[in-house]
Amino acid sequence: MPEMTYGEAVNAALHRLMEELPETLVYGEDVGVPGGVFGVTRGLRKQYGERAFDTPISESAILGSAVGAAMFGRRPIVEIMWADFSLVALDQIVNQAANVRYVSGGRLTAPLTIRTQQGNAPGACAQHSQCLEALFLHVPGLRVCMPSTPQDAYDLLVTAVHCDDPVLVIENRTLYFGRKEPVETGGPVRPMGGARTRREGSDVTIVTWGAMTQRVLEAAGALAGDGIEAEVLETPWLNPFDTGAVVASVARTGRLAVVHEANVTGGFGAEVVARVAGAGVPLLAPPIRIGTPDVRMPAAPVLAQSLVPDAARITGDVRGLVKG
Amino acid sequence: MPEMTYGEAVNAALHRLMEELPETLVYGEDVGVPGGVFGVTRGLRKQYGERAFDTPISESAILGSAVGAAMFGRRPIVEIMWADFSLVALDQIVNQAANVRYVSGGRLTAPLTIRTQQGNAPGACAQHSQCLEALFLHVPGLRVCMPSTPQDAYDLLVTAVHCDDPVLVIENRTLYFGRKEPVETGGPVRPMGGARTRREGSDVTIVTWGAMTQRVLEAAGALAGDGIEAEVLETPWLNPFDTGAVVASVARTGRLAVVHEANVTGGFGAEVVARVAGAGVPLLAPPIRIGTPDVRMPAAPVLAQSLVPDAARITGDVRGLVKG
Amino acid sequence: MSERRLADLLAMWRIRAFEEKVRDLRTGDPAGGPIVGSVHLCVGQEAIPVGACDVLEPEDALFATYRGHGWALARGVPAEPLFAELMGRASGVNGGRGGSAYFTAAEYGFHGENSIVGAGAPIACGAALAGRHDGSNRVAVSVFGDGAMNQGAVHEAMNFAAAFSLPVVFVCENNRYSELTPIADMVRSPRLADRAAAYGMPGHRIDGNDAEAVRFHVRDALEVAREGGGPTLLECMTERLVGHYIGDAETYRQPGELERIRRREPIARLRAGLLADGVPEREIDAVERRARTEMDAAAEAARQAPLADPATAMEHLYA
Amino acid sequence: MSERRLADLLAMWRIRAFEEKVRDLRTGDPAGGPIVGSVHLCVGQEAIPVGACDVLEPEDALFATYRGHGWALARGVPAEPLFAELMGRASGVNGGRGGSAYFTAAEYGFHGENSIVGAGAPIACGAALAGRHDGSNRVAVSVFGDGAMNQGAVHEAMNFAAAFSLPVVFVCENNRYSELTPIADMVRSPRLADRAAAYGMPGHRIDGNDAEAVRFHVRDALEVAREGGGPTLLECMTERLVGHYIGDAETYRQPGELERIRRREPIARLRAGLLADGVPEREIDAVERRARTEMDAAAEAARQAPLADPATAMEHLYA
Ligand SMILES: Cc1ncc(C[n+]2csc(CCOP(=O)(O)OP(=O)(O)O)c2C)c(N)n1
Ligand SMILES: Cc1ncc(C[n+]2csc(CCOP(=O)(O)OP(=O)(O)O)c2C)c(N)n1
Ligand SMILES: [Mg+2]
Ligand SMILES: [Mg+2]
Repeated sequence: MPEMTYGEAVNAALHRLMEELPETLVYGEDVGVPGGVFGVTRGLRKQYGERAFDTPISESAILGSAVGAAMFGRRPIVEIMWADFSLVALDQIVNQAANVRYVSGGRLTAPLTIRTQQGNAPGACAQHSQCLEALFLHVPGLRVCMPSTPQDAYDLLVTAVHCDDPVLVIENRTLYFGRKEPVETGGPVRPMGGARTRREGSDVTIVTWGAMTQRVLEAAGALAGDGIEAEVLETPWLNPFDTGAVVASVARTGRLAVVHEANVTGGFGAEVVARVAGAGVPLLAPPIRIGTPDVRMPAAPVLAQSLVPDAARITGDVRGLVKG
Repeated sequence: MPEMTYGEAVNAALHRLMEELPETLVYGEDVGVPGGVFGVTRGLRKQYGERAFDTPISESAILGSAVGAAMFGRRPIVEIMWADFSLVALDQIVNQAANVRYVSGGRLTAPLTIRTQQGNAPGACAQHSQCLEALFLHVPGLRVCMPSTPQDAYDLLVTAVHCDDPVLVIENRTLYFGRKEPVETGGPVRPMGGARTRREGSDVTIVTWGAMTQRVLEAAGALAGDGIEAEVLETPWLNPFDTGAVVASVARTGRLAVVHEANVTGGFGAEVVARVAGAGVPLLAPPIRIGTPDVRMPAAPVLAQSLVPDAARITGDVRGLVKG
Repeated sequence: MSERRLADLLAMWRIRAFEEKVRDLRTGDPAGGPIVGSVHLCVGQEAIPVGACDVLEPEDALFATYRGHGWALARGVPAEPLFAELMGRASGVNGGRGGSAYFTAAEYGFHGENSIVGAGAPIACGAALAGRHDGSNRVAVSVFGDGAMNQGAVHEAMNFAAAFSLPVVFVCENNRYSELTPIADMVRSPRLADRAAAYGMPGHRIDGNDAEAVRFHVRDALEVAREGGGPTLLECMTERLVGHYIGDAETYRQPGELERIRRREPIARLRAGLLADGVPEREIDAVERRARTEMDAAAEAARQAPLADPATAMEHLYA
Repeated sequence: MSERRLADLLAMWRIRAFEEKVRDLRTGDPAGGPIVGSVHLCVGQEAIPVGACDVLEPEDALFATYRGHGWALARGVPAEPLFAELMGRASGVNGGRGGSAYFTAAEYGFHGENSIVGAGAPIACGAALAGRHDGSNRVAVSVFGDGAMNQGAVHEAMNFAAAFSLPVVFVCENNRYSELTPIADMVRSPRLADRAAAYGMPGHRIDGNDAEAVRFHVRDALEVAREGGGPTLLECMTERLVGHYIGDAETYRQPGELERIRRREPIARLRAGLLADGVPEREIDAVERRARTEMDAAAEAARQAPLADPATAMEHLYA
């Protein structure tokens, strides 16, 4: 198996999709000739010409044209450079893309894929640091996933583009240039949904997604040092969400912690807790949510680091949950 | 006390605010000379001239200019005709208004009020029916309220405009022309936040807000018929949210149902359930959420009525919660 | 020659008869008739869809607004399933899911109304973009009002189409009002067609109350687009003879305004022209009767059909 | 006469020296720091802020972009708290909360950078609108790039300002690239100033590498605005001599492009002009030395200051 970084895996998936699906188009700001500000769309323009192109700084035109092209048989894969920028054109995702199939009773469809990336990185300002998955997860008709490994970065994108509905793939720029890992490419298109048990444990279930997964695994390692065995469940697919896997794990461990980088209030962690509570799983302690507190994101790394959950904070909070 | 409809109460509050705060401005599409598509801004143009005016169909310009005017000492009260339309300009609310005070460390502020209205009404299409409060409640820096009575329509708007931060007031067009009720006008500016116990009960706590409140009260009446005493807690302020009042009530009743018109997944009901679960209140039964299922809103009234929670469904679900 | 003008008259009368029937069904029954909710009629603007749709090819894409009943009819969508849609019937073009302001009928080349001002313009660019890759000769027609010209999405769409020379015809129906507000008060330079120059595309202000003028300019724009010449903006001057929506008190009208605009409305004008050319009056009047009879029958049939079934309300959210 | 040009030279050198110092601090230490993250330099574009800010009144509002270091300096924000902001120090203009791309310094009449393309334009309209009601004679200056001209918010802002004759000067810094993409490929008609006509406002394409030309046109636009004449669009032609952000490989440059644009960059041009006018070379060179000395000292002082205190990170979210 070839070894790839997360960013290279996204690029490999795009090449595969352009190859196997002639109806795909890849476009967005700087994604064509320059190959993307993170180099993730490199080589597509050279290899597929007009099917990969740069656009004006017009998110409404990018997303809206993707909806229209998808209604007419294309499978556009468009990039919104930062999730924060989707807010200038959210109408096209929520009021347009998500309605096409339902309102037409399936006579029209909108099989488009929106690639974006989000989260804080050292020095990033409040307008370039938000984690917005919760907004999109409140939109029926829109599929959402958030890969954190090179293999998932590849697999989820392939699945998303093969899906006949609008799918939002939320990547993370701090992962693009991470460690190279073996990635199985060219395999069958995987089904949508499902969870990943990244670590087994009996004392507590930690549900997480996105860039937090790595920090949660670090924390789980540290917790093992104190004799606390945490089960780490990553849910790269958030819509559809694998509630069953979460409930089953919590039923075994009796404790739940949800960890995400997004602000706590109104974050998807609330939905996970509400589903587990609604399922009536008996708990040994009240569930906890670990996320960025309800505040804007300051640019100074020393300030941002004090807000975004890290392994130490996760370890401490989960220890508190288990040891009471 | 004068008797007013919900819409008249909003209008009375606007007149009061224009009177007592010379720095207020009221503008938006059709709000000036025509007095608003729902007549809610009637009389302002005549009485306050240039301080109340119509705008182009440019939500980004409306919201952005409100941010700028607020930074320079005005208190703009702008209208977004339907909450659905805010999605063409969400950037100005989330990336701009919400950041002004925090990023400048309080040297700049954005005391603007955004009035909008939302929800389904007979025949309304999927682009004119959404309940989007959950999106705004995931935005630190933005205050959010949702009045359901004429008195609250008046009081909350007065409080919002006197607030030195951006506040979103979400009204409901199905309430504008409702029953006239006595409204105390000209009273002191009420503090932000707090909950309203609309009915006392010992068997179950029903938390709700917006237009659902009326339906929940109907349901509570029906439940009383079966000997189920529901405590109905309305939370017109969603940010700040009175978690204490909810937890205290659930601690008494041992059961929780949250009812909102918004889609269930990712709705603010999840946050309410998560806070109660996190507080470790002992429950006699798993908490339930009652809302519009995860689907787009069809225009046909017969279809929409089958999706939006009504008194009958609320009654049935809560009975199930209590009787098990 | 008067053949085509009689055909235009019929097409316009079909739209007007449809709209007037809708108005009666919406307001007739105080209990809330077979049609409820907000409805936007295009009475007075019929010449634009009639002239434009006459020169569209089946493969072309058409995106209208919430004021789109006339565009759907002109594009060939039968009246009965349209009435049914407005009445929330299972037999509606969208089974009642779209309603008056947001229905689609792709099988007839009508790719939908849109009730978000300006949102259809970028979507139309996508339909045109798809044509560049699917070997079709598709042109996408994007319809919107004067007020929509001030919406960011329309600006982005026009630049996007122009920069990439996409085959799009932007049809601006300038009826002088955006809801209850005169467009003249919301722009500094009232000639909206001139905005085309900003994007380097041709723009023309044309007589939107003359189906023949609309036909001529749209045909021309379609040709340019099909030959790779890119988009065109057509500002079609017209007036609505009714309110923005059914129930609009129209307090914004000037004294004598309605009388004035009735004199230049497209049907009256064409009727006068046909009479002047010696077409017998009964022949002309027969056209109106024919249209009204058709619409009465279609509305009645739609009304007889069963309502949408709530048991299906959750279907088709996902593939 | 050469007095003012020497003052311009100093103002431009202060900006360039600041930016070059920032670049060294950002790239110098591979371990990262004292400046981290994405930084956008305005090297080559100094004449625009220098010419424009020279004619602004203290009461005027100024909204720049993430490429705003030069605008802040030209507006009078001291270098030390700017360096401190970029270094995440408590002594930064925003205590480190804004960073390189999103800081404000209202006390100096600098109302902020913005790192959302185009978002500052509607906000500037609001500052102008406020002036109409607070009895001030404020004009709001909105700065953005060539690529921002294709963003919906900028379109809405220009129409809003024009329709209401708001005192706004729209300053478009056309450096021919939007990030890594030539603007020429993203618009059909490359003269962006011509877009002003769409809104019925004056638009001029001017030499953005000549502080004197910028000063002249901005002063003129300010006068028109203060007299109630409404907004103006100034397309200032310039070039950045560096990447879009620090680290940009600049693979999009044409062969010989950098050499070509270095010949017309504002500082070299002004230097040559002063020499031709007989200003002694050492006097000219002293200006650069003075600027670099100032910036080295300011950067060092900022570096000595304590980092922002995490204990304060939750403050000032709400009143
Ligand atoms: C983004 C958005 N803003 C506001 C509205 C409310 N609205 C519906 S129609 C309309 C007026 C549109 O005027 P115009 O574009 O001239 O079209 P017309 O109705 O005259 O055909 C407005 C403001 C909307 N539907 N979408
Ligand atoms: C709404 C939005 N879209 C995209 C971006 C990413 N982005 C940042 S700068 C930039 C290029 C802007 O080009 P231009 O307007 O010419 O300004 P310049 O950087 O050349 O000064 C882009 C696309 C953004 N910050 N905001
Ligand atoms: Mg109009
Ligand atoms: Mg540029």
